[in-house]
Amino acid sequence: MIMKSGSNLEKILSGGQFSVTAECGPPKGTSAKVIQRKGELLKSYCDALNVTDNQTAIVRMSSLSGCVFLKQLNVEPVMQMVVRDRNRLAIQSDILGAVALGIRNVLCLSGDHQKFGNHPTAKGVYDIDSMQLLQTLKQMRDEKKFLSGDDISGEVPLFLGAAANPFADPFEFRVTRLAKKIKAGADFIQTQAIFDVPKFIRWMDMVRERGLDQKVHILAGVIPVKSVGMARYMRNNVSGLSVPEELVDRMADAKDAKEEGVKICLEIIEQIKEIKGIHGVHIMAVVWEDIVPGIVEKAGLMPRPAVSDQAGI
Amino acid sequence: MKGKFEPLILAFCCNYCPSCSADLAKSAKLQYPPNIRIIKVPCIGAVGIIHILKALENGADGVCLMGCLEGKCEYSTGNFRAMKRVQYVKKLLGKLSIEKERLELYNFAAAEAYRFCKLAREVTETVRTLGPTPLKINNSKI
Amino acid sequence: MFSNFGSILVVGGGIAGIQACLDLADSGYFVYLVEKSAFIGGKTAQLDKTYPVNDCPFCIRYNEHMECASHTNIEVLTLSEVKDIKGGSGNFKATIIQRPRYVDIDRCTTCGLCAEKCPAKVNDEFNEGMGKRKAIYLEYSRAVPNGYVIDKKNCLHFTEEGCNICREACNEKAIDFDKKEKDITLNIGSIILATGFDSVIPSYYDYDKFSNVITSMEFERIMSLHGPCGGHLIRPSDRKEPKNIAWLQCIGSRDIQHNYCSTVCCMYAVKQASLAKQSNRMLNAAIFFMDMRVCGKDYERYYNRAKDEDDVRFVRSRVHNVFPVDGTNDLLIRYADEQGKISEEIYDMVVLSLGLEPSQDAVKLARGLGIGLDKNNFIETSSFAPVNTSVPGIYACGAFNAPKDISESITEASAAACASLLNMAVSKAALYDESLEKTWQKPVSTGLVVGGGVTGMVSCLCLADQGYKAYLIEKTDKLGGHALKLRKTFKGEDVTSYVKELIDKVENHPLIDVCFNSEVKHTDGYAGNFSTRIAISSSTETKKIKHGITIMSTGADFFRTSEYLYGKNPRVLSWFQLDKMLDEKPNEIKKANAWVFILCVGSREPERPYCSKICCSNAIQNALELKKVNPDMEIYVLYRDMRTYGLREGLYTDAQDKGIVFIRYKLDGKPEVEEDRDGRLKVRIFDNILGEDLIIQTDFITLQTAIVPGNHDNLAKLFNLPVNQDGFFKEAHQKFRPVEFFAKGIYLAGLVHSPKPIDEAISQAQAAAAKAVTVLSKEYITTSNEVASIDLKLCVACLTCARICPFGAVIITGMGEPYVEPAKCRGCGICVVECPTRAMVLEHFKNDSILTKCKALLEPFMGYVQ
Amino acid sequence: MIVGQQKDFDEIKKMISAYSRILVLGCQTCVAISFAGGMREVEILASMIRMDRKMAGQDVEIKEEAILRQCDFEFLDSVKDLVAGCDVVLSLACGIGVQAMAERYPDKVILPGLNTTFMGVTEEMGIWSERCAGCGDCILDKTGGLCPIARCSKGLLNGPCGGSVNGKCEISPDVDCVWQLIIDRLKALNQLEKLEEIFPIKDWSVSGHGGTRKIVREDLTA
Repeated sequence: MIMKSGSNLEKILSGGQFSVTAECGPPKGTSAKVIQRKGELLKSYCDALNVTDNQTAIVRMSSLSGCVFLKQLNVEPVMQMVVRDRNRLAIQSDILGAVALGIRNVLCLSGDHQKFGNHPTAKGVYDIDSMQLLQTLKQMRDEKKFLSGDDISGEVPLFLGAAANPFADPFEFRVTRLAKKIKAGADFIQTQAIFDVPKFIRWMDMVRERGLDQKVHILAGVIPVKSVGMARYMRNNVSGLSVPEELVDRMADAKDAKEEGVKICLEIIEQIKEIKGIHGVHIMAVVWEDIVPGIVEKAGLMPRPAVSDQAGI
Repeated sequence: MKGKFEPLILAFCCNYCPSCSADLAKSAKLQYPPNIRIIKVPCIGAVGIIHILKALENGADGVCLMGCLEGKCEYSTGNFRAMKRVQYVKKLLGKLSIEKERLELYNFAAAEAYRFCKLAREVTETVRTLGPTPLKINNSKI
Repeated sequence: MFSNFGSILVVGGGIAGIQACLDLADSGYFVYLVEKSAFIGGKTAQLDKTYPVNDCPFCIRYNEHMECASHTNIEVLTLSEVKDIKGGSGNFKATIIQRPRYVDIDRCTTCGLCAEKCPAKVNDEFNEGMGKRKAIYLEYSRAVPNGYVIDKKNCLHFTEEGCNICREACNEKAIDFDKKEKDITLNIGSIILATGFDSVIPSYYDYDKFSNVITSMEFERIMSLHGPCGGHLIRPSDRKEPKNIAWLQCIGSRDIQHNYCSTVCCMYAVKQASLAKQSNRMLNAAIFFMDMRVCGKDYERYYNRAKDEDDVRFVRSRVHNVFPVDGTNDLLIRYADEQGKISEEIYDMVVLSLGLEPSQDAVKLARGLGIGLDKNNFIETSSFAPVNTSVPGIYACGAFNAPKDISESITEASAAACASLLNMAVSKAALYDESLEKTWQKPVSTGLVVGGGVTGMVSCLCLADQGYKAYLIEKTDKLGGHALKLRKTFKGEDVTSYVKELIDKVENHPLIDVCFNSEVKHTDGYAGNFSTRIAISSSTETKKIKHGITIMSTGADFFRTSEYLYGKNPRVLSWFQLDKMLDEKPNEIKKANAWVFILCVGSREPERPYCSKICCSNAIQNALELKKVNPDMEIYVLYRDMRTYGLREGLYTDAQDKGIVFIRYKLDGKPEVEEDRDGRLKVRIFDNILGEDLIIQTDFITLQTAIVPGNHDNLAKLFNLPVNQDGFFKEAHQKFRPVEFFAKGIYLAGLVHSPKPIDEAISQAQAAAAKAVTVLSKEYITTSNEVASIDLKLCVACLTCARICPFGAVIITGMGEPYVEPAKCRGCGICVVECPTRAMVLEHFKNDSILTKCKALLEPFMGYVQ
Repeated sequence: MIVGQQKDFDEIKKMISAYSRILVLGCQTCVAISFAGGMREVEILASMIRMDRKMAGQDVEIKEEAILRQCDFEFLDSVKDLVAGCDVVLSLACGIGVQAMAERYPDKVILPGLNTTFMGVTEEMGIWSERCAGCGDCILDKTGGLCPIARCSKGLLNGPCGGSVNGKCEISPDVDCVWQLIIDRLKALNQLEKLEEIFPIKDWSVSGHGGTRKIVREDLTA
């Protein structure tokens, strides 16, 4: 099999195995410890860890450096990259550096609007959009050319990821947009967190109808909910997230909210696993990374498959 | 010699209900303070921001707009527009550090002579308490 | 010059009489108004405020009073009565007896010196005997005609010989004691009786004995700013502010002598109580009533507000008696509540909500003319010709036909004007003084009527029969609307054949053009000159119609409920289905053992807070029909308030006599309908009187579903017409201009205005036509205001004026040039102040002049500060 | 149309504080239509300044005038005398007008009285909204006549992003998601297939990122 990047994630997915990824947010500071601790914690439970890029438009340590720390621990990173903060020059140069540092997985995103972050008056760059970012990286990898057409020296082995939100509007167009992302170069997809499984199933039906599940690896996003407050917040305040009322009620009625949150998360994973075309799960345990090992274990996703040649070609 | 302060209030009065109330007050020989000077306008909606500002600029201690009751404007939306304009001018007055209470809009039915007199007295009292318009006080210094 | 032959005689100068005069005069006919008293205005002038808008009726109607007195086509004969009428329709000879005023109106300046000097003090009947006036007097300062009058009965010149004080006091030499009573003979084409009502004089509740028991009209005068108390709410005995007031309803209504409901008392009591509460929040205001009959437009909201916001207490009860409380002037009320429990409460003041009855003089006059009266002495009219009396050429409007409120009286007045014009014998006076007005062009003498139900058809016929062409726009392929589904009116008249006849007349009238399957696509213009495009579904082309007026009569819809198993069980019927069944399947009715009517289905609910007005009467009417077919059937009527207003009360008493069972339910205790396995129906209802749940096995259930506004959003948008909170069209003034829109030349009639029975819809249709004729009959389209103009040098075609004008009077041409339509501009000046480039000008309201005025007014005051 | 919004009065006050002879000069075209700079606004602002100075006990002489367009030099000559008679011109024109005035009267201080906000339409009386960003390379043919550059918060060419909910943008429920509108429109036009293609990366050089833009039409020049 010819590998595009030879990354751990790529191997597992193309080997037809169910993969597990998780999220790992870098610190709002200069210490590597946070990321190292998370890396150690999740190492044996996940196939790769996503390092976020100024997530929710709040300034944090760069995604690239977070990825490098993980690599040092022998953990495979997925570098997230948003188009909000970089123009096409910065993007391409950052990618060159990342590849040189051994990073193989890149998740291409547009990024939350700067209005929501801690620098709401910042100028959003959005020189190109996430679709075009995928195209750019694919071109760099496959044709070894910059956007300008100039040649790149050396290989650019990348496994390209993109996000998909089955719950944002307009619903029908969401599948079209997925198809566009695949056309633009997406090798794998990590979806927005799923709470509304029936709606997700409907979306996946449409995905399969167009045969898109054959062309891309879809990893379903899940979030373990820690409290009823969090559930309500997500229901009310996060655009493009569908949190069913009964879920909020369950959290509200639960004796032990955390336990209930994990239970819900496991139930969702259980249902997701059954859906044809889902190749993995992406766990976004926002500031609750400690729970991930437990979830992976209880979901029967252990042990993680060993991959012969860790990272790199 | 400085005499007792008598506020001067300019009232823009819609020709319909409020004027009817005012006339009725007169014909019923009800007393309202002479401090209120009435300019009749075809509709309270015909009073612009500039008119209110000019009244103040020319030395009025207070300005009030008297329109018909909500939903009762002879011209359908005049009193509603007046309400919005008064809110706008109040913001402008804030910028000038002129008390917003110097400007008020009242809505009248046609036969509220008593209320007309009562409000006239109240307005006069409010403005009397506020004292002379800041335009006069400071101006008299030079 | 014109001949008085064929003039119209209006008897009664109250609100209805004045309205009829104005409509006729504005349409170019000459009218004599005969009024018994010295001033016009009638009972309405005595009212403090009117429901449901709380406007002062006097202020709003003042212009109309003045216009009536000064109109070139109206001769007002005050202090006059009809002595005799001979002849017949088209050629009446009326003899009027006019008593002298003794004051020359043209000379009197109402300076008041005469009254000041007059030594004779008399109880002031305008103030219901509270307070005094002199023997020479003016009812109130702006009374019309605006001149004093001498009350001969009390004048010392006549009673004690020789007093000449007033004559000497008068600087204008206006007083002449030698004037004599005279007879006036008039040639009359048609007669309109607008004689109004008398309050029922109560013989019980010891009205005379206790000073703090007052009548509703006395309360109006107490509350009135110009009344004897200057608008302060005080009680008569000690002139102290009362802390507790009780209103007692149905005094002289719904009793053995008066087998009818006076219609207006519930609303005026609600009005009085809530106004009293608004003047004193601490007041305890309680209304003792049997059923709260507030079934007019917006009345339910008004009642809800009184209950919820003003905290008026509503006590469903029967009052047994009112007793004095020893040692005080307070009153003890003993009453029985719904369960029959007797309670007593003490009040400072008790207001008797007096019922209405036809005035005795009027009854005498009507009898003399041979006009048919019913057992209560109201004029006998047909639902299909609600203002026609039994004598051709004589019409009647207002409370003489049946008890009714101001807006309905005004509507009927216009309707009577319309009907009397159809009496072809009246000749046009055609006398206008238009020299003061600006003239533009001839109006297009064609009417456009939208909606081909009964209302629309009647309007059309009224126009066409007066010689105006009329277009009738109907969206379906047949005329008749909902009336096609109705069987009978509450008086038992056959609706089906009436509608058939009406359709026949409309379709065959040479001046009526019916457009089926059509709707309005676009409209433009102003009163006298509209241009409307009609799309006809069968054709791709649109039809352009030029017309002078528009009448909206698109009707309403019926609420489609999902409650009470409707649509699930075939034995749960709508009222139409029952109507149909009565006609087609009497055998099934004969087999039924029990029948349940559920009222207020969809009406008076939080999402539809209005009463549909016709359902109570319709239910009882049908219940009685069922009894006729099957006298053994058990019939239950589940209701919330029994609103058989006016003469419909007779149906209610009849139904009770026939053993129909009435059970009241509350909004939070609606009946529950279940079906067993065989589809048999069971109704569970909590009976307030028994205090327990009843279970009724029934064969059929009829639901009296609400009347809901039709889909007229598009029309509202096209014609720029307002819609009220409930989705019905909003008229120019709820009380005084019921069939007009704010925009001139557009009228409304029928259910598009609010739910109403067929007789009221017909009178609105006639009224709208009468209003329309005032425009169509004009020689020129006129306007008397200043209109805005535009300095084109400054205009940048920003569209502000076009966007902001409430009347759509500014049009911007395709080339960007604005134009003010003079007939539409009302000169309000709203555009002038907003024009961003100061291009808009209103001659009488120039910016500069207002600023100069502002300066001038402020100038002399500068002195105060120093 | 260019839409403007008058600057905060405090800011204007500070700008003109050193001057006592002021010409408030309105512009009667675009910014008049958006109620920021026409004669109406000139009168209001002048009155405000007069009152403010009066209260501070300072003398001020204010002239009020408005001309058809401040962005055309020919019109600017008509106020020559008024300009000469004042210390400062407070221009209520858009940024173009202010600069044209400054260019025509190089010796005079010309101050901006308003912020030039955007190019847009009057949605209804009193409400204006942005429609065009003047990017110099119109793509409306591909997006159903709705501009994602001016109207998408992120300026996405391949939207909508995951923040689109119920047709609204994630930044505010008051802001329409233009991509939803684009999809709706193209659906109605039966052209939804246009969106199957990935929109190419945009050339921003013609949008002002390539330096001040200028158009020369040889056939029209002198």
